[in-house]
Amino acid sequence: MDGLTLVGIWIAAVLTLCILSFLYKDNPFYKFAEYLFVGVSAGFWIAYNYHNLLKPNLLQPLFGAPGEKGAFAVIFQDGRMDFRVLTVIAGLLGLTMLFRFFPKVAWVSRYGIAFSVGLGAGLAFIVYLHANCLAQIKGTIIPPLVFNDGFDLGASLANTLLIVGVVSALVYFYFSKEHTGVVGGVARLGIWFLMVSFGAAFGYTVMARISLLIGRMEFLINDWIKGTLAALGLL
Amino acid sequence: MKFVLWLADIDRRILFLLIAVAVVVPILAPIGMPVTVTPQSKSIYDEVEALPPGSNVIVSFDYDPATEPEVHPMALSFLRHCFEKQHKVIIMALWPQGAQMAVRALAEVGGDFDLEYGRDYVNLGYKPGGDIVIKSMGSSIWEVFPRDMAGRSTASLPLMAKVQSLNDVALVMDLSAGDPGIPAWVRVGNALYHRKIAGGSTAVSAPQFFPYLQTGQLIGLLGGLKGAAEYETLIKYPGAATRRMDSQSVAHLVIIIFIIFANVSYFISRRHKEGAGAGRAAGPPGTP
Amino acid sequence: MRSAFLGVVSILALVAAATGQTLRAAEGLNASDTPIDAGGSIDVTWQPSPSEAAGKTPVLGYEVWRAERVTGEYKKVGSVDPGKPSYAFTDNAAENGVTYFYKIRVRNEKMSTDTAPLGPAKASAQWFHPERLNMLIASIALSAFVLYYISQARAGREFFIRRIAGLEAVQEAVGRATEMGKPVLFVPGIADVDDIQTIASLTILGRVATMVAEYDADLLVPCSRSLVMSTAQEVVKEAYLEAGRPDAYQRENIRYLTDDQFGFVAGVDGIMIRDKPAANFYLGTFYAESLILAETGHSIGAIQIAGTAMPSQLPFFIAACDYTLIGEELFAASAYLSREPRLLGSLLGQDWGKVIILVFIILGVFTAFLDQFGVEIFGRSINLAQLFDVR
Amino acid sequence: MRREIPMIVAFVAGVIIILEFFVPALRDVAAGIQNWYLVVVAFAILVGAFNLLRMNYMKIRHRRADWPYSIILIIGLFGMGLTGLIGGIDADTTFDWLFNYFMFPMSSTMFALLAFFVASAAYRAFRARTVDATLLLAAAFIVMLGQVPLGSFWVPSWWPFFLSPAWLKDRIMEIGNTAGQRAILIGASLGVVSTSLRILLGIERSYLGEE
Repeated sequence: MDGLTLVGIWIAAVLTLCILSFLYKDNPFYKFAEYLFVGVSAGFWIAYNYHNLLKPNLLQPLFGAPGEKGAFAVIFQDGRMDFRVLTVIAGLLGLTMLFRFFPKVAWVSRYGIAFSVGLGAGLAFIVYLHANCLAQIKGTIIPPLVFNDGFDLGASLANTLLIVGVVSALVYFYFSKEHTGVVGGVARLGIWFLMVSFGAAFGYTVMARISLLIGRMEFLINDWIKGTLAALGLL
Repeated sequence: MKFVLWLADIDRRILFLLIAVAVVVPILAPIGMPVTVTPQSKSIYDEVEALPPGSNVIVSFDYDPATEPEVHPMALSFLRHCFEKQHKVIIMALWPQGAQMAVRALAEVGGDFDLEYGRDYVNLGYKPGGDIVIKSMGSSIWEVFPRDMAGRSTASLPLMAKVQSLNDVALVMDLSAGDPGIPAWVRVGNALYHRKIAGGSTAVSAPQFFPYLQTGQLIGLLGGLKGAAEYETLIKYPGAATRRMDSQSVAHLVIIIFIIFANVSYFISRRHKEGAGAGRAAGPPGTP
Repeated sequence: MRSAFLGVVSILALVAAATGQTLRAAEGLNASDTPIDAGGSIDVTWQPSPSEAAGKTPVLGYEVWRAERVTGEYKKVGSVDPGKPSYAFTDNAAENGVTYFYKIRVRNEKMSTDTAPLGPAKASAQWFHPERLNMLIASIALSAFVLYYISQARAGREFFIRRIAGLEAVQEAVGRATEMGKPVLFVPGIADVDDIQTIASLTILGRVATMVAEYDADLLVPCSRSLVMSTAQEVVKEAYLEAGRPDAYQRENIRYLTDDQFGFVAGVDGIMIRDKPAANFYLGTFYAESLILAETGHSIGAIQIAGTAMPSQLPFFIAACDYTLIGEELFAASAYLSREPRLLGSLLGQDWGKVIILVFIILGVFTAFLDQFGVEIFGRSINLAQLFDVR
Repeated sequence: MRREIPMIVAFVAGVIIILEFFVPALRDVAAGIQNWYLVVVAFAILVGAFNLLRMNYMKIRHRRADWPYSIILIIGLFGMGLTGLIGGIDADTTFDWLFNYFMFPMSSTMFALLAFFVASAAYRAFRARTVDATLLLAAAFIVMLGQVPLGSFWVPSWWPFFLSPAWLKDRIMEIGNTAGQRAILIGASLGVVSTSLRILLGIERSYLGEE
């Protein structure tokens, strides 16, 4: 292990312990890590967005990349039309966001916001209707009594329960009727299915969460403590 | 009675401490609990066993350091199994950091076998685009990955000379921590090119892939750390996942015991003093 | 064309025979516009040269050549490796509306043989995706329901809406915070404004902010996206204006922390533990951070109201919060809180959508059952599931 | 006018995206404007960063509680941001090193806090107070038991397979979990579709703020 890595591991270990200390109670070590984390991660995403969004989606199409002419060069030097020049509109929409710095004209930023919201609404309309609605309906249209070379009791029970579960839980989401009488009874069954589903998902996720902690603890024990001892020649 | 009430409203930091102990002790002193193997893991193992030696297998590394504890052990034991059966392994990544994870995995496993780069395995590196990458691999892998991770021409590698498109691949193993990952391979690799797809995923994502198992779009699935430990058991090479399962078992046990305590104390305290349940009603709210 | 093809082949065959070798041309060449695309591409397909299977000299590959006139100058546009039962190549360099002619050249180490040119083929963009007709019908039907009931609402029709416990509690939570002299915390999720759950959340924020303004409490809104922060500022300012208290609006209480998921949680946890809000709202898109927020919020004794349509996070909110809006309830919330007829109307449209879906599921289940025994109508399977297949 | 034109912008952007699903010919147009969105996001983050800086600068200037920590935040912001902007963000850069040893450990430890919080939430919530709570508790209990080797340890050989935790867990996940999640997905999709529609038609416009 080289010196720089060892320094890095010590920093990582100290920061890990700072965050863990939050479990006991709020304290200056957590506060230190918290402020550092917010700052560092905000800086991270600024640099990331510049390199992964702004550069490839705005700067390079207009001004060119190494070995590739940008739209401006094509238009003004070669005299040909280049549709990448439309990216200018994106730049303008982006610039409207900067008007938020000045409260008097902050409303200009609504162009950027409205564009983003509209785009998201269009995309959500299609994506949700497709993947979460039609595909899920299709998955529920299954035979309640299954015959594969004779009656299959196990599969039939599973399918019937699934169908009853989906239908009753959907009734729970019915808003324009009071949940009384038959509708109320079915909705009640729906809630039970929802509760089983939540309990199951909770129980199932416990393992993934414990795994994360194992990862951190192994880092502290193996990389930090054992690593340092090994670097000092004690292990 | 006092104890019961204390237990019902215990300081959660005591619980935190017990969880920490439950996780740390088995790391320091492994117990070695046996792992039962589920059919969905066994079917991946059986598939690799059944392939004729020298078959081409793609391993797609679609995870990053954040999910390393769960997914990386799967990569290690799957690679180990492939190399044992002398299959040819083609590594690729749909996640930016996946290719690095593959380099680490090869460093950890490769030493135990007599392997030659380009003949026994290749690392094609990362390619952004998810579905589109897989779709293009259906017509030509050489075009999607003109060069391998080290910058060598893909077509010139002896192993890849025989693998021109997905049609030349016997099995795809996707080690996935999210999107793009298993769904992309199922949608494109299986639906369009009829390749056999196996998957390994984090425990959080695993339930959403069960329907694919039902329909046979996935031949098998390793779910979370448990799935990784199962594969280690199958290839008889217990490693990190089996060790970590000890921590899992103990931590689960702690939580289960506490749930039992909570209910016992809840019932005793309720009988003792009607309606004196500890804490605020935290049951399933929002419902009548 | 066919005679020309035979002619070329026979001449080449003669030449080859004279030199003692043969390499026969590829067969069954076909070129046509790529179906269902945005134009700019032509699919070229062919069968292997008979020499590929039989030949002693291995075939090295096939080349696709293209010209704009049948007798024009041919240029190579691509190549394909041998060894397949049939070949397909997509020429992505075609311009829409231009006529193209193609020929395939097969090569071995010694020679190459061309097919006769084939054409003309034209690339074009398609204006409808026929396999998505079902999505179109579903979109139109659902939109029609929603718009019909919105118009009914505008015309003055009254709608009933069932009780949603989580929303009844909003007023109580804000009131309690005011009594205790503590702030109200509102977290609008960690997704950006292009996520509809965020928009639903910001609409509810408007209602909550009006209540807060009326009660004269403090409202803290930490955001993990700049666009969400900007939008939230607009929404809250408007709410304070509506409540007649524009002077009480404090822009700096609606603040950005970081785009990073866990960096954001670290920051919000800090705010909770130090400002000790008495009412916490978590509404919108949440991922793993849901439980970190809810458990920290519980430890400071706040009333917590959560709502999300993320199925993976609902269990944690259910377990750790006092009230949870489940899935669609999040989208019903703005209608419920405002009682605005147009919003209530669209809710009724959604309900009719559900009725139709239930009818299809129940009928579909019968057809799926009958389908097992091969019941058909007009020679087609009656299983309704196929109607919901979208490509 | 301050609201009408933005509403038209939203409408046009959304409708193009919806149409593109049905009209293959619009592919390039739709892809183009989706890229524009990324540019808007990239600009917007500057607004956020400025807000963060301003808040913390004010805190330092007015010596409000915890102001020294704000200095650390600003150092972190500039340190990480400038390193990445100037030196690049690829593997083996300084940025990468800072990510590996500063940001990653904090991020994954914050994430790992969940291991503790699932325990405390389970302890508090999983009490058999009502039928609903009991179902929640029972499902979670069985699934947790079926997840770990320990769950199948004690099961004697005569025990019927359909009462073993591992078998029950698989069925609960397969049936109960799927049914509940599916109903949520279908219901929520209707909510999303109708909200999208209201946004595109300008019925829902609270996001635009005051007149």
